[in-house]
Amino acid sequence: MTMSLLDVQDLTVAFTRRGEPDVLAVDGVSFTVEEGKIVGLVGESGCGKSVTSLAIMGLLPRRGVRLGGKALFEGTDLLQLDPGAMRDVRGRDVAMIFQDPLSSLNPVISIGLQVTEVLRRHRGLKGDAATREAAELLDRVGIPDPKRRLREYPHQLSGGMRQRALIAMAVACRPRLLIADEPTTALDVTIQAQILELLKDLVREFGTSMIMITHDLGVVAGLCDTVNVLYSGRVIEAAGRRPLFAAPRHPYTHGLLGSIPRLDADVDEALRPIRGSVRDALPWAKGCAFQPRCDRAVERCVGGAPELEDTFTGHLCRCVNPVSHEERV
Amino acid sequence: MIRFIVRRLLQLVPTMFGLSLLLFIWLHRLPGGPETSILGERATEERRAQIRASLGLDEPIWVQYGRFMRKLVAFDFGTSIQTGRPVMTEFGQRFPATLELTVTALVIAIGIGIPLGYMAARRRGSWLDNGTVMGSLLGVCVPVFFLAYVLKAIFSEYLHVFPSSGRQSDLLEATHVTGMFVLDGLITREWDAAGDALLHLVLPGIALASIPFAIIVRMTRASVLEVVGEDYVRTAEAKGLTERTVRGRHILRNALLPVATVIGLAVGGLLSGAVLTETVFAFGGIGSFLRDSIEFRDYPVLMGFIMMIALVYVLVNLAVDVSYGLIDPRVRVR
Amino acid sequence: MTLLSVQGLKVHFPIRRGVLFDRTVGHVYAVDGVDLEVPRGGTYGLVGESGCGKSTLGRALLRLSPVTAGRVVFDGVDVAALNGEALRKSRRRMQMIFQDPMSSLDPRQNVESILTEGLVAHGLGVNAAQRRTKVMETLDAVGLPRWAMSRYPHEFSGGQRQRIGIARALVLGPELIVADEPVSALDVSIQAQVINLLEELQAELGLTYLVIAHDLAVVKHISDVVGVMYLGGLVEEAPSRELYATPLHPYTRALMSAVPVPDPEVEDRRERILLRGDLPSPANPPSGCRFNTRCPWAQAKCATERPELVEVRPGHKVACHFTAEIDAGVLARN
Amino acid sequence: AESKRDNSSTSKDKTLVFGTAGEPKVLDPALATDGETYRPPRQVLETLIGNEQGSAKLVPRLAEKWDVSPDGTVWTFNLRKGVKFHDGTDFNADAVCQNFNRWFNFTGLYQNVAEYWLDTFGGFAKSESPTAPPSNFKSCAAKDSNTAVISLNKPTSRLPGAFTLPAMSIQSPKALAEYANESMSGDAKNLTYPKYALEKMVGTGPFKFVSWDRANKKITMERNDGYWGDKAKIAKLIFRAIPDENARRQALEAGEIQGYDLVAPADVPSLTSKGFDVPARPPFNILYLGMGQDNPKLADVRVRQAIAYAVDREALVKSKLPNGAKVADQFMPDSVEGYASDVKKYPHDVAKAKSLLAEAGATGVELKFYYPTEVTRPYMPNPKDIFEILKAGLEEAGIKVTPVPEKWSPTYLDDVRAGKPDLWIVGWTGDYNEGYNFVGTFFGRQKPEWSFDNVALRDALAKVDIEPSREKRIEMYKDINKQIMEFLPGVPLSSSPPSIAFAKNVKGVKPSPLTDEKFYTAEFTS
Amino acid sequence: MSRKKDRIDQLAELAGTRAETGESLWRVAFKRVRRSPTAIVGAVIIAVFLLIALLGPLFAPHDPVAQTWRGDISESMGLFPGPRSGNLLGVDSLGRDEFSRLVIGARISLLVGVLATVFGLVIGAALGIASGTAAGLGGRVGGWIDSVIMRFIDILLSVPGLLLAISLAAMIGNGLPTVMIAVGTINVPIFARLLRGSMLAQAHSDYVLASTALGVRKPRIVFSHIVPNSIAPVIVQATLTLAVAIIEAAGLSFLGLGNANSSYPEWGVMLADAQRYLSVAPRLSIFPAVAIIITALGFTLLGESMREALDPKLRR
Ligand SMILES: Nc1ncnc2c1ncn2[C@@H]1O[C@H](COP(=O)(O)OP(=O)(O)OP(=O)(O)O)[C@@H](O)[C@H]1O
Ligand SMILES: Nc1ncnc2c1ncn2[C@@H]1O[C@H](COP(=O)(O)OP(=O)(O)OP(=O)(O)O)[C@@H](O)[C@H]1O
Ligand SMILES: [Mg+2]
Ligand SMILES: [Mg+2]
Ligand code: NI
Repeated sequence: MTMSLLDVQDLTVAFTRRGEPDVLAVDGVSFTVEEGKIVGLVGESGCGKSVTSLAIMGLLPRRGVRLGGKALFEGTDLLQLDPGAMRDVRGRDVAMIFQDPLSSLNPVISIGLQVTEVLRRHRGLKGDAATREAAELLDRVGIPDPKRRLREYPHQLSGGMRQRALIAMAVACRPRLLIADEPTTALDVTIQAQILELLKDLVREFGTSMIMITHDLGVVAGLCDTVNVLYSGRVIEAAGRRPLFAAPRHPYTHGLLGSIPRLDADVDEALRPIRGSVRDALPWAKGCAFQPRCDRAVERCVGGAPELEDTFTGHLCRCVNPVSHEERV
Repeated sequence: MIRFIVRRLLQLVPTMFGLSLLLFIWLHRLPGGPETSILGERATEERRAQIRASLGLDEPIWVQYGRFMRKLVAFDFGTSIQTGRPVMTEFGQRFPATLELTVTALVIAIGIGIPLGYMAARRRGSWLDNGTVMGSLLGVCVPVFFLAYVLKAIFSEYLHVFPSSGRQSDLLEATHVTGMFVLDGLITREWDAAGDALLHLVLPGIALASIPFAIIVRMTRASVLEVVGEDYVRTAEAKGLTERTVRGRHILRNALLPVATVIGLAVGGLLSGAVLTETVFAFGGIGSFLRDSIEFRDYPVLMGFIMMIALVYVLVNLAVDVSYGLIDPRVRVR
Repeated sequence: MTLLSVQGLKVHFPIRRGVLFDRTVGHVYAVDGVDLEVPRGGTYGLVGESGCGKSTLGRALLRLSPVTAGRVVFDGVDVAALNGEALRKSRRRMQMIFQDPMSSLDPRQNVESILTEGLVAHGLGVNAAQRRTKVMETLDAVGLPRWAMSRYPHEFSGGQRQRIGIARALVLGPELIVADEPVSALDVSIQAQVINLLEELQAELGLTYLVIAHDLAVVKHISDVVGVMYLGGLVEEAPSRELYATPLHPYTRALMSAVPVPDPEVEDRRERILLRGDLPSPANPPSGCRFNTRCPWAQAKCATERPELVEVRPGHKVACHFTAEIDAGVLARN
Repeated sequence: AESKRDNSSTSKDKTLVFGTAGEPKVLDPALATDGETYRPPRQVLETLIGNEQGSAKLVPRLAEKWDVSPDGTVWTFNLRKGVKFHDGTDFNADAVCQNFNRWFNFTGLYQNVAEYWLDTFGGFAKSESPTAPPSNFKSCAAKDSNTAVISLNKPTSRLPGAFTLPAMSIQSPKALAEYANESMSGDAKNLTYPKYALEKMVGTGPFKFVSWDRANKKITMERNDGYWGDKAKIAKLIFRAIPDENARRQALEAGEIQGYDLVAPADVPSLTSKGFDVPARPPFNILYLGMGQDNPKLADVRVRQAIAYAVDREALVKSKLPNGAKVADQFMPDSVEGYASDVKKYPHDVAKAKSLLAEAGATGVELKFYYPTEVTRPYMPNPKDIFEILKAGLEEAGIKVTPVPEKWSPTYLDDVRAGKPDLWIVGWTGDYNEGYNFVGTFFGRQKPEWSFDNVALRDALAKVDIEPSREKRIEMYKDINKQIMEFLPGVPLSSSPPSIAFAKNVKGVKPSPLTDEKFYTAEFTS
Repeated sequence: MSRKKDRIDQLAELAGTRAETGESLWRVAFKRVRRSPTAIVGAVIIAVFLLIALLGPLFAPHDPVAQTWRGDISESMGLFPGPRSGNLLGVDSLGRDEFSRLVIGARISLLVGVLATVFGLVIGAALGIASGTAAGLGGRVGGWIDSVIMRFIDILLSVPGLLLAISLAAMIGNGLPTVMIAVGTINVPIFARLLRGSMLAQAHSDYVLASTALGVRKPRIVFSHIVPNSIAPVIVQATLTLAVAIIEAAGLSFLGLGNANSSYPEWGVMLADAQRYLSVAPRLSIFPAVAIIITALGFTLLGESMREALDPKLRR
């Protein structure tokens, strides 16, 4: 068996706070990322997508966080690395792009410095060489007139440009793994299309693997090789994108697909929303977290968490009463 | 940027004008006049009237104000009633002392406050954090004159390490160039004079610094806490930058922007705090002179000094804003 | 049958700058000549990129933004010309739903007070009891439990808050509702609930909607007619089914091709029209066709002449010089 | 490089730093009246007649001998020979007369600020105030180079005492001439002291003036090696102003200064116990409780007496005033010639106070009692506590007191002078040993603060003022004192000795009742 | 009551919501404040001192004004009886019981702090509201009014506070009202700016727009939406000002402008008066100083933790 690039096993993140019960933000998440593949993490706000990625990157605060499980990156457990070693890995082997391109750039430092500091840190480039390389990077991510942009500050760039600059920083060291946390959510669709296209190109060009975090099923459908659907801190369904969209098994995934207005759907087709909101969740210990909102809920949903089971080849689902193959969207 | 500065400077004109008018009316409505102080306890009413007349204080207030403004145009604040010397001379002689003291206090407050505030924020919730916050709060709560007394009792009377009053040892005949004694000592290479002046600055500096120190510590802490949670710090961490780069370039640089503003505002507090501190430490700056001037009803000095202080204060804040603009490019384009 | 008719609406925000006194040095052409008509009981959807002036247009309709030029005829009355009390009275018939359900609700008001405020302002409902009944009916209508009345906004989930916002708009019994991105701040699963609610309410109460969104799929789903906005102006307007089937304007085409569809089959097949660059600044719009800087089919003429919005098919209007050529595929992309 | 620093070991080369409560106003003592202004001239300049160190007795200074004509109008001074001013010019009768003529010929604002000249001679050559009486000064003539003759129009009780005042110090005519054509006022509506008064002080005294560092409130003087008398035992003398009382004490304890004035009474025992030398000056002052008779209740002498009986002066002296303070029973201390031991006394007696009040039908009177804040005067170390004690006594006797605290200068002084208070506390330190300097100052002319017109008292004072015979004057003062204490315009409270403190190793400064301490006798021991 | 609660729970379940009991923002903030140890320390301190201030006469063993032990005092001999039976903390320079004076003094000191703050707050808030309203809602004229007020505030702000206080005191005479007005005046510009700033921020918020869209009249919008939502930072500031006010009042007393008016005790005056006995009876300074410091600390702690609780940025 060949080793996966990243193997996340039973990742658990709990936020502890004095005088309050722990918040289990991520509750035993496992997935793997193969070399050169794009893995999607989808789910609604607060389901633990960002926390998962931050845990892998070692960016969670040290205080008040309890970590469990493993994140094996080429065999080394990133969670066990000491902070110094982790700093060497970050930005070089594993890089990350964040959601809000404006707030993710330091407003008082020029774009140039922000790009070159990575080059300097991990590739040991200095002075002119770093600047030249930075300009090339900007050019690669499609920023016109890179020389001038290097001297500019984030607020002088448009949203799309900023995200491109962030991507340039992330890919500066040709990382093995790129984690993109909702990289296009803050952008307009036309810009989103550009960015997604760029990411696809880069991944192909550099042979980088990618974890794509998003709540937009449409983005996942067009980009990812495998998709993990998260709900309340757990993976509730995982499959290759075609099987997943063709036959979602979990009622949540199913419901989600039903509630999205589709451009290609007929105007009169009504939306079938899921009841309630994400806040109405059961603690996993007491049963299926989705149970309070689930139309297919049965007795067995309450009492204990259902297991993530392989329904048929490669399609995992955590449900005692999954949607059968026939009742598809 | 230039336009911004020019604009602010132009705005200064009506503000100063308003201040002068307000001050003038206000000061001249104080009961009593300078004649009591000039003449002493035995003066007769007649002679007091003569003094008032010769000072022009018997004229209607707008006439007096007009005269004041006419001279002010030539930057002439008149002559101190107390000392009979031009107000600007008095200011020029005394301001260096206050400047020296204020700068010392600022250096103490900033030099200790910012690192401490940073460390407190980074170890939020630790004993260092709690201790720092508590300590800084305590710093604000101790009346300056009492703090001054305690400092002197410990360091001058008991330990004899720092002098308790004055600006330089009386036994020293140092050459003075700028009026800032430490600087003078350095310029003239009279190292012992500089050292001596520095020692004299320590206690008043600490006493004066207590409040800005507390403000700076708390502001730094809050600001660092805020910046640490910002996305761009996370980005910097994600880039795998060294801790030093993250701290210096990404956290402090941003966190210190609001601190700078607070420091600018604290200058006002320092200038007025100097009144008390200079009195208690017999430190010959504008503060103690101003205090005497109120007693003396030395209108020209009061007008001149307060307006100069206000000007200094406004200019310092303008400088802070400008430097803010230099550091923060977002403000630059306006 | 037309309830709302907008003619030549312009909203320009002055850019003021100056050394001492602010002068107007330019304008942000947020909305620059928009004509549209909404029939009673219909839904008009407005899409466009961020900053193209959708919200400004929506607000201008309700006179929440100043109107620079043009007419906003609501039920025969030019709202743009109203002022003072007449304007305030007219607001009862036109309401708004905001994007961010949290920030558009006063955190210190409980739901009842939020809902009665408008009633009080317009003197609707004779007494508190009547108003209360009205409020309860409205809560029922938007699917909120009655106990919500005594709660505060922060106690609700995003979807529920948006329902409160809708209830607030509904309670006055308006005829027109402008919904500015009513679902874009909501979770995917909640969006559908709110969209359905809006549709139900329309069916029940015969409301007229102007729905603003940047999500083309949402707009298309909810609207009868969709207007595509680009940099302050409409570039295409068509019944929603027709728009999807035959987008004519290059911008609309690009937009359509960019919207991801949660279906790998569709995604894999789709051909993307990628636009160059970003939306130009509305303060400095390009000459001629506003879209010419990013248009894949742009010709020399496009940079000089601004195309009119013309009806090319029944109910389908486009503002492009080369509609026919592009549609026929004779014009090559550059 | 090193700056010059005094680290010599012998007293002769050492610098003495003395902490004062304030800075002088000017350097020319003729233009001021206050003690802080006089302190430096007392070291640098000299008067014709001096005070014996440590007392108010007149002794020869620049004049070896002086005579007055029997009618008291011609004063002849035999001047000391071989005296030189600090600028090297000779001191002689010409110099004396040039000084007197300068004062006599003051014009403009000088006429207003030359207080002591006015007080002594009543006017100038050309008085600019239309209401001013003609000057009593007639002329000064140099009979020969060592004999100066000053003639008056009529005798005055102020002389010869006034000749000891620093205001009448003889300064170098050469130095004065350098600045001769300067007027007092710089430009219109700006009071500008003449440059001379701001930067020069050239006399004959044991110290030479070196500099006045205003920014640091420091006056530096150095030994005059050409002094005619005993040369100073220290090389340099510095007066440094430290306004805060505690700061002065702390500076002394920290060793930064070697002495300071206006020691708080409470600090005396602790300083003494730490080995500091804290001598008290012989009391030469009076603190009194003033009573404004424009309040009809206070116009009744029985009410005034009741107040005198009500206040507990013994307690005041015992608990608040320094060692050596005495309860005052008349308006001059017992060391002044003319003090009468048999005046009417008003011991603390609440019952008597109450009955007097009842008799006068003044039960439940309410009086506005003004007192100054933030000030320490030699005769009044802690006005607020003094007020509290007086108030307690008055309230005990059933008099209601409305306290009105005011800043000493200018509000308190102005209000007292304007006659606003019913009761107030203020005092006087004598300028020289002459009864008129006390009682004459208080009651010699009608004042709004007292607002009474006691013709008999006024006449008696006018008479004693022009009586040339000292013996006769003394008897007259005794009568006047008795008269005053019967009339009881106010209640004399105390005479107290203000203290002055010195470091352990400083000796030789004799505390003077007139605060006329000379520092040339100061020396460092070991 | 309980029936209603039951129904709420039922409905909540129906609607798929967990029932949360109604909580206003203030309550949430209060809860957060309650969890912070500094806030508790602060609140306890304030409570204790408030209690002392209110019930002072019950605690005080002696008349704070009576110079009962004056005979025991002699400055010239350094006699200042310290703690002894009957006088827990000794007697002051006039033979009055120090403990009783401290206890009774709490009353005036707190009153000075509170009234000074209220004075500053009222005037500052009035200016701030006027200016904020003018800037936020009024057109050209509004902008003009706003500028005028802000220039005035600038002027006030540029004059050193203590000088302002000293000259104010010189104008209206010594006494408690002076101290309160002076200290209050120093704080006027702070309150005004703070309120104006947060009002401007609120004026552009969506819910104000929403109210306008509802046809609510402008004055009502200002007073029932903008002002209440802007007031939180001002209240926090007021708590902090209370601490500063007590200290500033003490500073003024030190300069001789305080409540010299009466023998009635006030900490600032007690501290100032005791300065002259620092070398002989330091306790006379230390007791009031400590009282001032602790009280000020109490307010500061509470204010700071309130600020943290209400500051959305620091919430985590
Ligand atoms: N520092 C923290 N302390 C406590 N709880 C936290 C913290 N960070 C995140 N959480 C909680 O962890 C859960 C998961 O958060 P996470 O940010 O991973 O969600 P997400 O899926 O990324 O959502 P979104 O789509 O909004 O970004 C949430 O319930 C959140 O409240
Ligand atoms: N009050 C204002 N003053 C000046 N410019 C404004 C103002 N309001 C909006 N604008 C500008 O007008 C343009 C259009 O803004 P608008 O908010 O209408 O865009 P939008 O289409 O709603 O964008 P979004 O999708 O981001 O909400 C923007 O460039 C914006 O900066
Ligand atoms: Mg996230
Ligand atoms: Mg918008
Ligand atoms: Ni529909």
